[in-house]
Amino acid sequence: MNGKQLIARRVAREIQPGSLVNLGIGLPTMVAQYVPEEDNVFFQSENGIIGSGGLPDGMENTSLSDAGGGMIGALPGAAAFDSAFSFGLIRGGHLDMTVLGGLQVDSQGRLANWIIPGERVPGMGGAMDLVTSARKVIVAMIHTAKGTAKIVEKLNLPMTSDRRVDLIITELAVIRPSEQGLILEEVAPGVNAAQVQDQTEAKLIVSDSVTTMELKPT
Amino acid sequence: MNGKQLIARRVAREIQPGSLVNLGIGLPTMVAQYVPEEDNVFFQSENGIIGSGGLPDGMENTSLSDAGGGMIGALPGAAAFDSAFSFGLIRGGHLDMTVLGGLQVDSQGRLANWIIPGERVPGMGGAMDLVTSARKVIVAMIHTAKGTAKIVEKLNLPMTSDRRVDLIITELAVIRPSEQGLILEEVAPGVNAAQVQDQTEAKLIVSDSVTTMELKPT
Amino acid sequence: MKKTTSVTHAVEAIPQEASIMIGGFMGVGTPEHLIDEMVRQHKGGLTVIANDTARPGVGIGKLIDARLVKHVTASHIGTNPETQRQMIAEELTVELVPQGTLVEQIRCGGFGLGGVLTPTAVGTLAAEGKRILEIEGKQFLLELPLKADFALIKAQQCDYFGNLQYRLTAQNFNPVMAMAAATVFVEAVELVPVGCIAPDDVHTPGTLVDYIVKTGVAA
Amino acid sequence: MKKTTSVTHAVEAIPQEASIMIGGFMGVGTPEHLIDEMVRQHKGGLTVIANDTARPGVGIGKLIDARLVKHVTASHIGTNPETQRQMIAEELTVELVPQGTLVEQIRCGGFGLGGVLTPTAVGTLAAEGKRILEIEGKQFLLELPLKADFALIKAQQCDYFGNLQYRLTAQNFNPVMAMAAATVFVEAVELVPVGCIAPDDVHTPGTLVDYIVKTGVAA
Repeated sequence: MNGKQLIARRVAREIQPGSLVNLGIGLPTMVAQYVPEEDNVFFQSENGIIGSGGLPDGMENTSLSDAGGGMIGALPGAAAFDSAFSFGLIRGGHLDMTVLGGLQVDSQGRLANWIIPGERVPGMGGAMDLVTSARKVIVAMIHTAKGTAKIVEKLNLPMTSDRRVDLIITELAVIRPSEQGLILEEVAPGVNAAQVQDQTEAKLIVSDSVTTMELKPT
Repeated sequence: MNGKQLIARRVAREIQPGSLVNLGIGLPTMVAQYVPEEDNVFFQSENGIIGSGGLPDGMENTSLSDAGGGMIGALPGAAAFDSAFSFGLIRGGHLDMTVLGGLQVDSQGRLANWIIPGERVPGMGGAMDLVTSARKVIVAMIHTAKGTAKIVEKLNLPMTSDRRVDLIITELAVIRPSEQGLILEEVAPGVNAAQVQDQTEAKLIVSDSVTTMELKPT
Repeated sequence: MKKTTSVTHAVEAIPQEASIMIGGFMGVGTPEHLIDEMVRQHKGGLTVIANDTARPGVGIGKLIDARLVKHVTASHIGTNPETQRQMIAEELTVELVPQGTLVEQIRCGGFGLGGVLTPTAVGTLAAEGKRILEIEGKQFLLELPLKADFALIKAQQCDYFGNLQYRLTAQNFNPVMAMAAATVFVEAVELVPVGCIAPDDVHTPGTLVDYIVKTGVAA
Repeated sequence: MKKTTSVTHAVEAIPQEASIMIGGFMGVGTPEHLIDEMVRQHKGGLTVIANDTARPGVGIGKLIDARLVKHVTASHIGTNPETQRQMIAEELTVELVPQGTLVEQIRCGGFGLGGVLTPTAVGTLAAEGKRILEIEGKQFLLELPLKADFALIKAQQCDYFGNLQYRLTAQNFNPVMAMAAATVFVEAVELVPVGCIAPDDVHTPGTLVDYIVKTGVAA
């Protein structure tokens, strides 16, 4: 199990049966494979569908893709709609959860993930709407970038939203941003709090009840 | 032929082939019967359809009605939609013409047709949106109400919109509101300009080229 | 699976004095079974948001007849003399809003927008006391989002996830209301198995529907 | 009957330097025949409003490859390195807008509204220099309506009135763009006789479509 799989399996535990969830492109997309079918979780793809399924496995249709442009399937009971409606679901607070990747999160729990000025300007796509308005926002990311801390005291990249995200899940820890700061709630198996702090620029508040991450079975 | 039929037949001449038209409840609805089928005029009913047809003649469906709640038919190529879209068509300027009844029109061409304070408060329904945003607004009404002028110098009823309507068509005359005032352009067969002014409170500007109304054949 | 419930239980969940959006246009697209049960259980003091109050004995008109409504926000009440009588007698209050504005206010409530900026009603009685914005030289009236505790909506088909398909002009205000209320009850002409409404035919995704009301079936 | 036209004639009607809305999301739902013909006729200096610029060689990416675009308003260009290269080289300008805001701006353009009031982007770089309104204690960013000279849209089915039905996620920005452009060209997978799309299946009424583009048929 690599770091990304560990993250995906931990994120999967946050997903409630019957809920409506948007998974960002990349690592977050891996989460779906750890959510059991009987949970009836509805996955939204912001380009216009609820009920998107995994790879269609030989049943591709060029009019059915995910938000990254990759071909997907649709589950029974899926619903398709236009972009205005799709973002109405998001902005209107009808989305129970979104899981996104991140470039940085700061001590106030604010996310940066859409631009590196002067270097890379991909654009925000749906991220600003998702982070501002989903009921629960989880940042799922590798803890550091080539040795550089991504969980920082203060963002030096432009933020995606002034809304505080609800949870940061990395291959080392589960961290809950709060009014008081970043609370370390869980550590990965074989990792201790000091090691997490070591990889983190922002000061972590170590919860009295730090536990070891539990993961969804594969 | 009574006054209402005369008005409907004159209004029908304003309707361009292939255009999208909304007809108000009551007198304006009568216009449709004088528009030949080969003109391919699209009638919108603001409760959610383009392509509404006349009485369905034994083919009623309880889910298909006009803006007055009466059962209607649908022509081949009809399209149904919700109220947000319906008023998007109206407000967005996609409607070529609306024909409405009126309580009063004043010398600036402003219409009042939604409330008689202290007496009758039906509400504006779709009228304010229609008068404000349709490309062309025609007021189709009987010239006076029980001997009282309806075309007045200044409205004493609350106006429907501050937009100047494009044409007033009554059983006596066709009047075009303009920056300069109300221009009498046509008189009904057997009626002269003095007679029209007699029934009109607002001062009419008699066009140099007043003609006799031409009517759509029955 | 989405929770199905009886008409009786659905209406029991609605308290007196609730704010309720009700779909329909002159009764077409109004969930009549839910309305009838509201009357039977005598749920009063209601704030109703709807296009109109239909006619006496029809749709929302039945709530008016039974004097269950304290306030109505609507675009038109001209077809219901009883609504006008109660308004004049100060038994209920009425706020009249242009139809295109009303539907956008409800949409704003459901779509998380701060309000609608419309040219409609600028300069009229209906804009009095309200905020006007000048945008690129043109005036727009700012009208605020509308939300409600409950929406009572009507669909043609509903699957057991709550996916809805409406029919012709019975669609009207139903889809926007499904977005704008905290709890959404749907009454459908037909309940079908999941998968029987094609994705492109779904007008309202089931995730917006809280309870599917079974009509004509004992609880 | 609605005017049908060839791809060649359709694109001939579009001048250089036109502003164009183009449907699609990463190329899905983009009218490829119209794009190819834009490239063939070398229509340049374009202002493009679209969700993204897809990838090199795909959809709007072909216009970028051919250096026909002067300005792009989009939510995302990260999948097209050529767009980024041209932006950095100052060969084109890019305005990035959150996707939910972009689609509402286009909707406002088509629906006659004065602008969208959204909580998205408040406090961020994307709100700089823009008007913020406080409404009931909450801040909203005012973003203005977007319109264009032309919309190039893609549908699954089109009848000879121009009534359109889209397919799955190929719908995306197409229906709002059909409302917001002065002249609308549609390219459909299938052209069907009037009456063959049921009223409830029509996503865009034909009155909004100016020209139906016949693909693969000589003019």
